[in-house]
Amino acid sequence: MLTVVEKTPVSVEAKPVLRVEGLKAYYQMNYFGVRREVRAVDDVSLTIKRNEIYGIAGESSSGKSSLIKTIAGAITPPLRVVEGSVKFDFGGKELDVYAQRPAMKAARWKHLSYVMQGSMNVLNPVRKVKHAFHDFAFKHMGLSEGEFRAKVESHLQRIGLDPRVLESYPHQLSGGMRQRLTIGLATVCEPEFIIADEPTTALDVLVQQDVLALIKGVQQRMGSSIIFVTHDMTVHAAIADRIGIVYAGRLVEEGLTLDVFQRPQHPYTAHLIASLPRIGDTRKRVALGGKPPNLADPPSGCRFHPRCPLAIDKCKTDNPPLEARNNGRVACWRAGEMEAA
Amino acid sequence: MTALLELSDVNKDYRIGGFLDRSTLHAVKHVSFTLEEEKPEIFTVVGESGSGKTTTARMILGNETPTSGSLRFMGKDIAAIRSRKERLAFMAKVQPIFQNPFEAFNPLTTLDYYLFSTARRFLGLKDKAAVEAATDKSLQHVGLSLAEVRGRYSHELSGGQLQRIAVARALIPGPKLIVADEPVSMVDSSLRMSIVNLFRELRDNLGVSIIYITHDLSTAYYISDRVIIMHKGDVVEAGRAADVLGNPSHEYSRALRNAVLPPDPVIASAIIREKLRAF
Amino acid sequence: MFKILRDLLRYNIEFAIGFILTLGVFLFALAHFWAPLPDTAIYLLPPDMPPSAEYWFGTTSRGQDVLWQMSAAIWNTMLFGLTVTIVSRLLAVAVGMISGYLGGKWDQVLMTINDTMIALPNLPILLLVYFVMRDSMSWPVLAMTAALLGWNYDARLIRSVTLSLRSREFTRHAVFAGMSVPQILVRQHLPYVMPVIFFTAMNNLIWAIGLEVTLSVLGFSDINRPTIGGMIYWANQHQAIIAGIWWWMAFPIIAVVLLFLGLFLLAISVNEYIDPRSRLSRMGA
Amino acid sequence: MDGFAKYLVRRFFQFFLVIFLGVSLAFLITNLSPVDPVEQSVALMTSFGATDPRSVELMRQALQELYGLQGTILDQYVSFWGRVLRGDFGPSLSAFPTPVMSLIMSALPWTIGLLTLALVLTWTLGNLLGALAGYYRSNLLLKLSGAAIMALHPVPAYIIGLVLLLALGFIWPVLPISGGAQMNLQPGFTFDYIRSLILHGTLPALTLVLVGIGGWFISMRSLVSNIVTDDHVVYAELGGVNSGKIFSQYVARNALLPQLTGLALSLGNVFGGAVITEFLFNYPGVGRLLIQGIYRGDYSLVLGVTTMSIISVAVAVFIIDLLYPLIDPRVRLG
Repeated sequence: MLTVVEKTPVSVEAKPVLRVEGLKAYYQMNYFGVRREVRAVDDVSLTIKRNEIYGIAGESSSGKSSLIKTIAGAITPPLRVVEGSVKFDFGGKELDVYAQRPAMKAARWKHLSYVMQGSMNVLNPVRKVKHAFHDFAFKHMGLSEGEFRAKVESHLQRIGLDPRVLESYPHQLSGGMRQRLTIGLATVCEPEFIIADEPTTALDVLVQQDVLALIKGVQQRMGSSIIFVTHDMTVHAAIADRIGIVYAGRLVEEGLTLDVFQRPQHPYTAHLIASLPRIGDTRKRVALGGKPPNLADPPSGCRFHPRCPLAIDKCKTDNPPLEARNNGRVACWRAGEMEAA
Repeated sequence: MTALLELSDVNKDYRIGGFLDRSTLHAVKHVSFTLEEEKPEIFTVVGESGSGKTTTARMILGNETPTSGSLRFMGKDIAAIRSRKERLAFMAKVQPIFQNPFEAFNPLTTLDYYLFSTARRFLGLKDKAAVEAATDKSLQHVGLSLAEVRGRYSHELSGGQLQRIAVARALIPGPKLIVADEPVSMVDSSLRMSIVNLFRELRDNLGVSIIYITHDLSTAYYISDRVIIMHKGDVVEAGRAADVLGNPSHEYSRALRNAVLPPDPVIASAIIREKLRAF
Repeated sequence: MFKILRDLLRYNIEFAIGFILTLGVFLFALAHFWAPLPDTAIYLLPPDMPPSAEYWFGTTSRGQDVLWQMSAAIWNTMLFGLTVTIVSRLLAVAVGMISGYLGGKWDQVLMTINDTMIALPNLPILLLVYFVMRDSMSWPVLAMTAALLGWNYDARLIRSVTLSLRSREFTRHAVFAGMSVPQILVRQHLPYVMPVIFFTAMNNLIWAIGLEVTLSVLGFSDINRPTIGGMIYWANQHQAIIAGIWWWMAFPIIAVVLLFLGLFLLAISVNEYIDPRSRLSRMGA
Repeated sequence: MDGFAKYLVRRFFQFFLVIFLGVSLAFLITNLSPVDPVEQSVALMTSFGATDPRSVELMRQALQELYGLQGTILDQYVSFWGRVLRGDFGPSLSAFPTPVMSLIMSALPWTIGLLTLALVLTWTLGNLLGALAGYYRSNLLLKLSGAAIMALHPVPAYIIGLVLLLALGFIWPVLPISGGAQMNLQPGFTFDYIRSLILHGTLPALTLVLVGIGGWFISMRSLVSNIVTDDHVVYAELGGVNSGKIFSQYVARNALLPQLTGLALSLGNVFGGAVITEFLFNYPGVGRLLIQGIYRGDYSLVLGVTTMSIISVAVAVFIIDLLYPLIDPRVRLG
């Protein structure tokens, strides 16, 4: 086994490709006089560099899917952006997802593509696969019909798909093929940025590694940046350069993958890592007590405090800011004491 | 030793297609294993989707009948259970845990309805106080109490809590066997281990045997006594968990074992890089 | 119950309009019990009087007060419609839920019959029934015939809801919690089927009333019993339009259109309210 | 055997079942009724004056033979099928001795023409407007037209027809209100005749369109508002695919599949609307024929028209079912 990690070199000078600042996105609902506000994304700031894979980890209803949808500009009411901004930098040109919608629409697929969760249903069931490529990509490539077709075919071949799939309908393909196909579709224009939502969750165990390798390979070849979410920590371990841990709508920790796994700074992250089972190890894992927070009525102060073994009085009243520490960022009043313990 | 559950040469075929182009799908082929009554254990069936593991679980629960072979629970043929009375007697001894705790409870029904219904029907309790006492006792086993559950709806609780309530409900009639079909695949990882640990406690403290159906090798390794690995209806490997999962011998089991990424960035990223080189 | 009504009236404009329209028409129909003259009496009043202070909606060529005729007519028409709706709902729910819950062979047989009945044209069959029954045709018989023809499309909708519920885990869970089939169908499945039942009931009521109007207009019902269609039938018989007795036609038509509009608005708004998704949202899921 | 062939076989089976059960039902209704059609016809005829008891008896026998009412109920059932298959429902009583079948055959083209035109218009317009209203939810014009269409939706055909007749036939008399074409014109491909056909057809067709459009509008709008949240539509939007293409190829095309099934399922009801509309506008189709038959007590005509309309509707449903695989590749390719 290899023990040394060869990190993809990340240039420090280059401007980040994505800047999310103070982003708040809430579900605001009103049903027959019952008003509800769910703070799915609550004051999240993060930046993503060029040629970097950034993984967002979190559990169900932690707001991680809402966060990635908000970044992609893929939200529909009742989810609304309340505050903050999402800005991409494509080739030196800044693009605000919510302030420059038409320019954003034109940039989609050329600079920014998306891999959706559940590849089973992302292709139009009544049209052939080739039409999807044409609809999404043709206008960005500046090629003739024939050249375009040749380009798509060679692209598919490179990711291990028979070009004949172009002539089939989605229902004629297997789940693994469809997932490959959507990755092919997302990368055919060689965009600078790819957003992926649970890219392996629906797949069988045996093909997961292949798909992850495919994502990593395509990213390395094109030098794109990827942001992806999944609850599966092993996927983060396998392909992420950096990880952001989301709890109750907030980013509670961020750092290099190796650091997060080996030296977690937030008690929640520490617990998450410690509870992961692995083959060859039957030592008892302790589960986290309490219940996940309700985002419509989140706990005061630090949102993790009701479940936190290290909580002190201050945690109950004051919300800890996300601050730089040890080459990463963490939001915990007792972060310093964690290492001592 | 008497057998609690005995599967001998169980086969299940499904006929698919219409009346003109029937074809047969062999979902389960020649499955045999025995669970001893005196020795409660966690018996794990590992497989991917389409391996026949869920069909096996459904046959054990009496929801499907085998095409051939027999399933005997405490000496009685499960497929021969016909009357509602016999069926209730069987269900009192064999109870299921379902995959998705949010789906296992009707979102428009309070959770206690399931608990009280079980106590009434299987324990024959009529008195409200007795029903509540039995329910509360069961909830205590899983670290909850009736006060926390009464009048609640499924959306008010977490997946982990719901799955505990489902276990508590299954425990009310005092079962000998619990069949858990992918019980933690929809539960958050921070809560997952609480369910898995609970299975251990049930085995050790209450003497309940558990058939754990899963695709997740890591938790299977963590809690199982014995394991079988199924692939396209066949049992490809069977034995002690540490042997089968720690050091698989069959080609498919090895592939499955190798497909599991460890929660370790050093090793996991190396595996992916290795794959990449092969492209 | 009162809270539901208050919520709907306050937060849903469609419901408020529909509720007021339907209630108004209903109260108006109820008033016929206090009518000064029996509703089948003819030639007791001066014929062809235009609307005035004495006869608000005028009188017919048969010497009847249009106002009181309409009041009785709406009552009778509603009674017919409700009978059809209730009977056909019972059939639709029974067939739909049994077919969906039992599945397999039962489902195939019931749905083949169902689809066959959907493809049969209702009106010619009803007319054939009327034709062979003639004078022995009374409104309850007609209502039963209509009910027998008016359930199949809705049974299919109910079946598809039940079918999807059957395969959900909470149904299997309920079985292992010892619940009986009726318990499962009523306690577990009915809340999901309810919106379909309710919505199709409203549509069915509208259809049944339309059918009554159609048949009565043609004279294929008990023409001496006042109904909306019957009033138009008599107006046609007396060539009311050509004779300029417009009020004989206009008021019943306006009344029935208002009633339809009211029922339709009620249907769509109540349906939104009892939909499980919106219910769960209000509960805070 | 592939999915397409399987689909065809299933549809074919359903088609025959509909005809079998429908025709049997027509037979049953007429045979189980307390009213004896022969006695009724005899009474009808004798009321015109022919009262010689012997000739009444002869007539009774002739009618029994004519209606196939001799022998056991099973014999009658078999002979009824024989007559259905030969297309021979005997002579019409009210238009003696013209065979019922030739009356139906001369009325059928009118009904088919009117219904096809109205149905195509209704379905296309209703679905188009419904799809637009479901996709562009905030468009005020679409909202208003939607409200108008929905307000018309529950009103019965007769009322809509009557209001149109009064409005465009009496108050502002711009359209003919009776018949299928001008009486004194020779049928043929002449300008005058076709113009007259169109003018006479306008009001009945408009009635049917107004009656039917609401249903399609409502169901299409709700279908579309569900489909716009489907993964493949959301994905296309995230892919920057232009919205016209998303609307036509992703949203509308998928929503049309259930609407085509709906079209087949609605035909039986649509036919009912046509009966009353034809009667109202005195349009020379089978609906008017049926109602006239009932008024005149013409047993063989009523039974003939009912049976033929059951068969015609079944044929139309079958044709639509055959079209379905053309737009759904999942059925076509299995």
